[in-house]
Amino acid sequence: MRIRNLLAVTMLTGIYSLIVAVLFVLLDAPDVALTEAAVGAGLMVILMLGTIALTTQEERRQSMRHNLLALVVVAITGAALIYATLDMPLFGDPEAPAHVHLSPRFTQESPDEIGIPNMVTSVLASYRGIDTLGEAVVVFAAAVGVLLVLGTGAVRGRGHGNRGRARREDQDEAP
Amino acid sequence: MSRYVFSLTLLLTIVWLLFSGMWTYVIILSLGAASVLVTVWLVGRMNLLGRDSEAFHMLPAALRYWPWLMGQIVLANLDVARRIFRGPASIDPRIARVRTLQQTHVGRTIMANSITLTPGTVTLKVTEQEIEYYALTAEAVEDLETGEMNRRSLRFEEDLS
Amino acid sequence: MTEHLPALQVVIALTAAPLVMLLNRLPRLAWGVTLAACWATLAIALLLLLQVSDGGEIRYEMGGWAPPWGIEYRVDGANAWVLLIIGLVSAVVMPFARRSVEQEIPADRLGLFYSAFLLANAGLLGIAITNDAFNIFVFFEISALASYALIAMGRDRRAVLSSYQYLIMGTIGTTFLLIGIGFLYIMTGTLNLSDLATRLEGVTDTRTIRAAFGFIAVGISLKLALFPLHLWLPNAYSYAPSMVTVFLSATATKVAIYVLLRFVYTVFGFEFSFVELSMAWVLMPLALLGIVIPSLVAVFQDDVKRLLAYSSVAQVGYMILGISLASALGLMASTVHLFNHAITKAALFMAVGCLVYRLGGVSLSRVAGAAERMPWTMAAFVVAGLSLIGVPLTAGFVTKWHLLQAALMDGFWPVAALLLATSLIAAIYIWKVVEAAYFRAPPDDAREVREAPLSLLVPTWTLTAMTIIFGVWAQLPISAARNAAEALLGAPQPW
Amino acid sequence: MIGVVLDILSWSLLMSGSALLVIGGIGLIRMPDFYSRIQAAGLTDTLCSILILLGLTLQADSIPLAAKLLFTLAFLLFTGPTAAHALAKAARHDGLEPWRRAPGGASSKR
Amino acid sequence: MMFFAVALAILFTLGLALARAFIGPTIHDRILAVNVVGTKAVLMIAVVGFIVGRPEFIDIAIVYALLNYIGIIAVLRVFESGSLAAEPVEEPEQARRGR
Amino acid sequence: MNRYIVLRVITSLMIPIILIYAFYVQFHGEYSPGGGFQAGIVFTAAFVIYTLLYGLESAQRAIPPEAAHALSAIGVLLFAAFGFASILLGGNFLEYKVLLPNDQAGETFGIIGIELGVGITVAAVGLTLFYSFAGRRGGE
Amino acid sequence: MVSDATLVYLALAVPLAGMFALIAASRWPALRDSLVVVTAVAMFGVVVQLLPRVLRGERPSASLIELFPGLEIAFLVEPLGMMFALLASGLWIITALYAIGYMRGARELHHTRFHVFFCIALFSATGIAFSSNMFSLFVFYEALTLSTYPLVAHKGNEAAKKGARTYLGLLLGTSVGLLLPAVIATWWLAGTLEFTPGGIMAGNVNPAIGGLLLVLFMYGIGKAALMPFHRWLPSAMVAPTPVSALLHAVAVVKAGVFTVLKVSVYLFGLDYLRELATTDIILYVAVFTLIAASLIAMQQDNLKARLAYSTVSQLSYIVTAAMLVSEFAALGGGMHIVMHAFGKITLFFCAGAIYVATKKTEISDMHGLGRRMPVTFAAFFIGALCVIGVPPTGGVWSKWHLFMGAYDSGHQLVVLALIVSTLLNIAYLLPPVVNAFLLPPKEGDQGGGIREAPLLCVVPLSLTALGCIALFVLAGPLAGLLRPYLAVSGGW
Amino acid sequence: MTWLGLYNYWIVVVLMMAGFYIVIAQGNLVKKIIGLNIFQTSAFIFFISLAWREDGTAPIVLPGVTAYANPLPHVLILTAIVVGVALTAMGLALVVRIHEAYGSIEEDDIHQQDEER
Ligand code: NA
Ligand code: NA
Repeated sequence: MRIRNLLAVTMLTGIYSLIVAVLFVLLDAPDVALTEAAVGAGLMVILMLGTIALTTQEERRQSMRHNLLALVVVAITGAALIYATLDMPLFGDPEAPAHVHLSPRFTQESPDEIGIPNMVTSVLASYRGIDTLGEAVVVFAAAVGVLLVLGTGAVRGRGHGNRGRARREDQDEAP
Repeated sequence: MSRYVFSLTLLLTIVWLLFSGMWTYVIILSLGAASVLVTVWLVGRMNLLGRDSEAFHMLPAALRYWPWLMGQIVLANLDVARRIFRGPASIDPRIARVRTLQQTHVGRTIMANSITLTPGTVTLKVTEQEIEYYALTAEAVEDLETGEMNRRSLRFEEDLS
Repeated sequence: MTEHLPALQVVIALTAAPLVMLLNRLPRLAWGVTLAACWATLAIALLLLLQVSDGGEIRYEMGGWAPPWGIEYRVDGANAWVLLIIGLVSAVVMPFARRSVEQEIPADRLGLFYSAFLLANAGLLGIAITNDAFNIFVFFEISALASYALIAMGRDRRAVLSSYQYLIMGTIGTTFLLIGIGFLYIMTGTLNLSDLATRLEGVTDTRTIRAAFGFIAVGISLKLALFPLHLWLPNAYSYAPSMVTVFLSATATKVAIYVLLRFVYTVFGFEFSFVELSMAWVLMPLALLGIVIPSLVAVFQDDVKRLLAYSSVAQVGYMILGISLASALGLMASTVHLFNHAITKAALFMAVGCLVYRLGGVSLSRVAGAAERMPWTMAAFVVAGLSLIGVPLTAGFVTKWHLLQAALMDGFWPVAALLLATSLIAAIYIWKVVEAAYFRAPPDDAREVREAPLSLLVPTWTLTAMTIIFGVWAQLPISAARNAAEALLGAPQPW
Repeated sequence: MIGVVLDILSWSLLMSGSALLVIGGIGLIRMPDFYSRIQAAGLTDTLCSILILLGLTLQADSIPLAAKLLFTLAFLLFTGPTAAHALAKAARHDGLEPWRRAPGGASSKR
Repeated sequence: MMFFAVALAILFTLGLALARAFIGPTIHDRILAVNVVGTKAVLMIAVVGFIVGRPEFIDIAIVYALLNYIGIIAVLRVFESGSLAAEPVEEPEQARRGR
Repeated sequence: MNRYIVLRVITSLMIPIILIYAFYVQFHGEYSPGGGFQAGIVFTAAFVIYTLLYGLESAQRAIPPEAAHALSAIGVLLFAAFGFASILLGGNFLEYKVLLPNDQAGETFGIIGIELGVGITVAAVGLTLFYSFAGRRGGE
Repeated sequence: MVSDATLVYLALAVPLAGMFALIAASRWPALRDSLVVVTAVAMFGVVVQLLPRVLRGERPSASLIELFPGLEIAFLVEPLGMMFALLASGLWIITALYAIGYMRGARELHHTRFHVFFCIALFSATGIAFSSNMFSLFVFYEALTLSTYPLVAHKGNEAAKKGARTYLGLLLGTSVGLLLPAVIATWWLAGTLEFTPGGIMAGNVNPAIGGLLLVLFMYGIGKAALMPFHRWLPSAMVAPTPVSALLHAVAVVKAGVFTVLKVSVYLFGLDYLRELATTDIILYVAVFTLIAASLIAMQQDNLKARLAYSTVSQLSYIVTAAMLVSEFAALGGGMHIVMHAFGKITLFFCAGAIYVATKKTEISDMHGLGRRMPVTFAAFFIGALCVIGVPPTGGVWSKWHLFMGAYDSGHQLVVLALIVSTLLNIAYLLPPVVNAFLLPPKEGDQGGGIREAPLLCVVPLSLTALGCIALFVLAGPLAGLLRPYLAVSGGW
Repeated sequence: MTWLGLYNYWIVVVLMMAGFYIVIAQGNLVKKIIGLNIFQTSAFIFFISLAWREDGTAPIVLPGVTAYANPLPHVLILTAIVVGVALTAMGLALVVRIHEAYGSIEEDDIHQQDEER
């Protein structure tokens, strides 16, 4: 089934994010869920809408090119992923290396070492503070990049807003 | 203006305290105070202070209006649920208009939202004089034309001023 | 204060970026701050290299948290070498940038541009210095994001398109890397590279770790433009602003190669990578194809920038070839080529930048006859070109010498022959440009062209001179490269 | 004692909310056109949300939690109809006509 | 246990709404379905919070409710006028006249 | 009279609540899910909906693009400042425990500080991105 | 007393200094041209200073730079190199005078560029002559290739660019593709690249690999123009005549055979060479080249092309000399470098003079020119005799040694080939002179106004022609200079 | 929930590959980015799954509880999500500019235009 209107696609993407966010709550990752909801259903949707507003809503017919090469690449990658899972610890296993190596310090000692109950915040901001500085810089880099590419979008000093773009602007008031 | 600033500050403080629940942490409380002030300042910059509505002092009027609306909502819900079971044969959709008695944006908004909130009808367009709405059944149109909702929301509006 | 050098190495550029962005209204000042940050970076890189030149290493605990719980920065012979390359190129490219960038970038975005440059720079530095697998990913994305923006600032509309393509390919690459890191984490519970190396020992026979190796190798290969995953590179380098091409061509793929080396040698270990997984037998054919095909493609390019871009893909092939020889000498040849190619290609692209500055474009027909009006620029191009070909007494020769020796030592005669053949192809494409510039009449509509300004020529010739200096006094890069190879192999070598 | 009463109350609120929810979902599929489906959706947006969130509030063990649950409810009640109205308005604006019963059918009742 | 029942009911409705989102047929149907999915997800997150024993995570539901609303309005805005920003607002005095 | 009566009334009621909620998420990240990043997005969301209903010009009057740009840089600098302060006070980069006499208090203080930096950056960048997209007119 | 190292460096520095002086003086043609001559004279002066020391048995040496341990740019002046350096720098003086005259007379452009690269070429040739190890030699060898490219492409028209491309392609191709791997393999196998009396291979490299290396070396030294890699030499004839004269009769081609001799004697060692299976193969390739090139030369109507193929043929004499693995032949090969140089440069000078005076390039157009340009054609005659090996020119001595060497080592077939080739030499070199003096001018060719070329052209060619004759007498001292090189190489 | 064994990972793989296929095979530049998002988001699920433990709860201190989900992958994915949205913003900005330059956001159209030049 093909959905050709990009608006619809955007919204479905938002839904995907949302479902993933619910999944994250189920997997005991509330911070990630909150972020995924905020990003996937919020910022991402807004940005896509902004793009669609500036480009086009309709996708051309058959822009999906079913090519064999893509299929092969995807199949190989998928097979490699499945292959990788075969020797993994079972889902939820408390004895998995991920739960016995670094995790105990974060979950048992960080509340005393840092003094705050949210371990995710402790790890994020303190143990791995430089990662988070990097994260802030990535965000900042996005601003720099978009400003370079698209400009500031300042409307002051260039007349009135987006009147020129709006369609059927005034019909609404007609009886 | 200061009336709006005051009621907004109060509202925000209450919301903060309810959400936070950390009423003994000085740092959090002071951060909260700062947050409230910054929010009020921003709302001011956005020109929203006392613009179309003011949440806090709507409360008494809302408390009077809501129980009735709740009743309507329950009735409407049951009606629509029944019709869903019976299938499309049980509905007879139409678009209708009702004259509005309200004088303000807020009043008309309450009327419009009340129409929408009760399943079976949905507001399509709001103008100074009337509200155009879609109704699932003829009965729904009749209900609205009795003017009960119109009167009650007008009352709400009068309570506000 | 010297104990904080590892942190400052990255953080100076990282914090200069927002500072410079604030100075968007004062482009000259923004440039000055950027320049200062780059020079400080170079100074720190030099100090670090000196400190580890005896084969030692420096460890720095970010946030005061001991590894593997916290993120650790670790400097040894290998990454000090890479840090120096980045520091050097950025320090030389900034003086070059002022005139070149002012001509190519709108005046109201100069501060933003320099800010993005610093971010790209800081990202690369961070990748090189950190000892944490996930931190590598973060810095990869910082540099990538900034690079996309920088490339998109090219004047041709294809710049934006190639930036987009780079973004898609690059993001696939980093996502693969992330997946691989995830596999490593699930099997070991750690992210610190040294800790990973230790904890992997018990689990290398699992399918998960093998797959992790594959995903990491493929992901990084996308970033380093290993044939046939190089498709993004020629466009990106061709249409980016001159200064960006200079910087990225000299540093970005080098850092990616360093990461590959780090994973292959330090994390997975020589035994696992080369003996158990026979990595060499995958890498060598790709390296050879990656040398030959792009070299041939380069011969048929009409645009000098694009020609050099394809040459870059081929040069990546040389570096990978050295790795695929699976010997200390081969590894050393690769690490010395990281440096030699960086200065050579940067010098070449700077010369091209000079041409672009005066001629507006660098198609062969536009470059025709340029040598007479721009003798110094073209002379730099010729000298650096000779280094690219691998003529003796240039930096390029030092690489070829060791690479050939490594190939012969393992009895790869055909490989040696192919290497030489591709040097000749390099001679052909460089000579195409030389011939056009020296022996063709300028186009009829040629504007009155003068030699490039000193502010462009001096940096160009600084690097050009380096290709000679480090081709003649080769002990310096060679001992540093040996040090790097020993750091990666984890043991002193009988050179 | 109070706990048991609250539990039973909350139980019934949650169950009736769930029932409404399912009916609304079915309506979303079964109703013939966009406007009528809005009504089905409204079912799930209003009373159903009220029932479920009130039911949950009765299970809350702290004031902030109860406050947040009620806030969520208020928020849904504010925004739900607003969004529905905006949707319907846009559809109308776009020229979408409501589904009509075949002439001579039940509509002749009026 | 009862939370599971509620969650199942929500899941069921989510599925139906998702189906509607895919079927369409009009863009309005899809937006409506998305809105339903959004609001039901809010309930879902609230209920899941009780299921996993950490009901205080209702914060996530609130953020989601908020963003869902904004998303719907934004989609409608773009669909209607092809632009994210509204036309410039009238003078504040005019706005206040209604009061 | 305008075409968004209902939306504007409801939304203008909500905006202050959204904003205070953003601050709540910002400052309770240590105790519950949330933190600077999520708060920043919620903050941006408030302005997005404001723009949707009142126009870009109004939004840019409330928070000018230049201010957003500057704040996005300032947030990062604030974050980094905590790192440099740690160095100056004798610790490693971002070693917050040296910031206050008590280790635990220092850590908490540092975390609140850098989360604020993240929050400022994310909110400002969110606004910047939104302004850039919403205010873009073809082929500048 | 100037130290050895200083003299060696000075010999290399003078042409470079001259180059910078030229660039500085490029705006004043008269000054620039005199600087060219001054540089050439100064360089010759420096090189001559080294001669007595070499004759005394000293080996002036200098180590410039060490790239990395074991790989260095270093110099050591031994007899063969001394001879090559003297030859190149000495003939440069004459060529410089000639070039100034030619460039002006033929109205060529870009004089400064021309002289600059000439300086670099001479610098490189000197470097080759003095290199104390194969790596240094290789470096200067490549430098020579690169610096002569602009000279070959000098005219800048399509033909020149095409010729230059072939030139560069073949020389760079063979040196990078074959010589470099041979060098690296030698370094890796023998552990050194030092030119050592008696060679470095014996005991380090097994003869099977050694045989392969020999092939790589001999074909890698493309400048020796062994078939089928000879095409660059005729291609290079698009260059202005002074270039053909000095570079493609003396410096470049002699650098090639010089390298062949150095490699044979100092890397392989004659004794080791005898053990190799491929030595004879190369010998017969050289012999084949020698005959085939002569045959091709006969069919060329373009005078410079004919001379070029003649050069291909004559170079093979020297390669043959090396592959005969006979001390006598090797001495002959060394001497032939000088003899052929004088003979061939005279012939090229004459060809240039004819072109400057008449714009004629084809032999068939030159009928009857002898009477109008008697000096030129007389010199041509002497040069031809020297190349053929007829008394009273020096050429006879080198040929004599070659014959003897071939006879000594029992290669009767080679003796026969040398005789045939000499006859062919006569057949392609003498007709132009004979026709010029004896045949009437072609119809429609009034020849009006044709006179001898400018003095700056005529004087040099006369000087080199005299040199050819003088060498008949000076062959003794020359052999004396060269003998130590053989003494150490052959062991007798 | 160890009874789930590895199946849940396989579902994640399928999702990832769906996204990956869209990235490679889609000709629409916006959809490509959407594909990239799905690809990345699915990878995130994988990380969060490996952080989960059946006897644990969310990593925010709960009195009396000692077993918590591993907070480290949560932190990594928080960062990765942020990185993802930054990349998306950049990618979309580029799409806008491509549309302005080429009048299309379909890969085929765009390449065709560049070839024609
Ligand atoms: Na209703
Ligand atoms: Na309704």
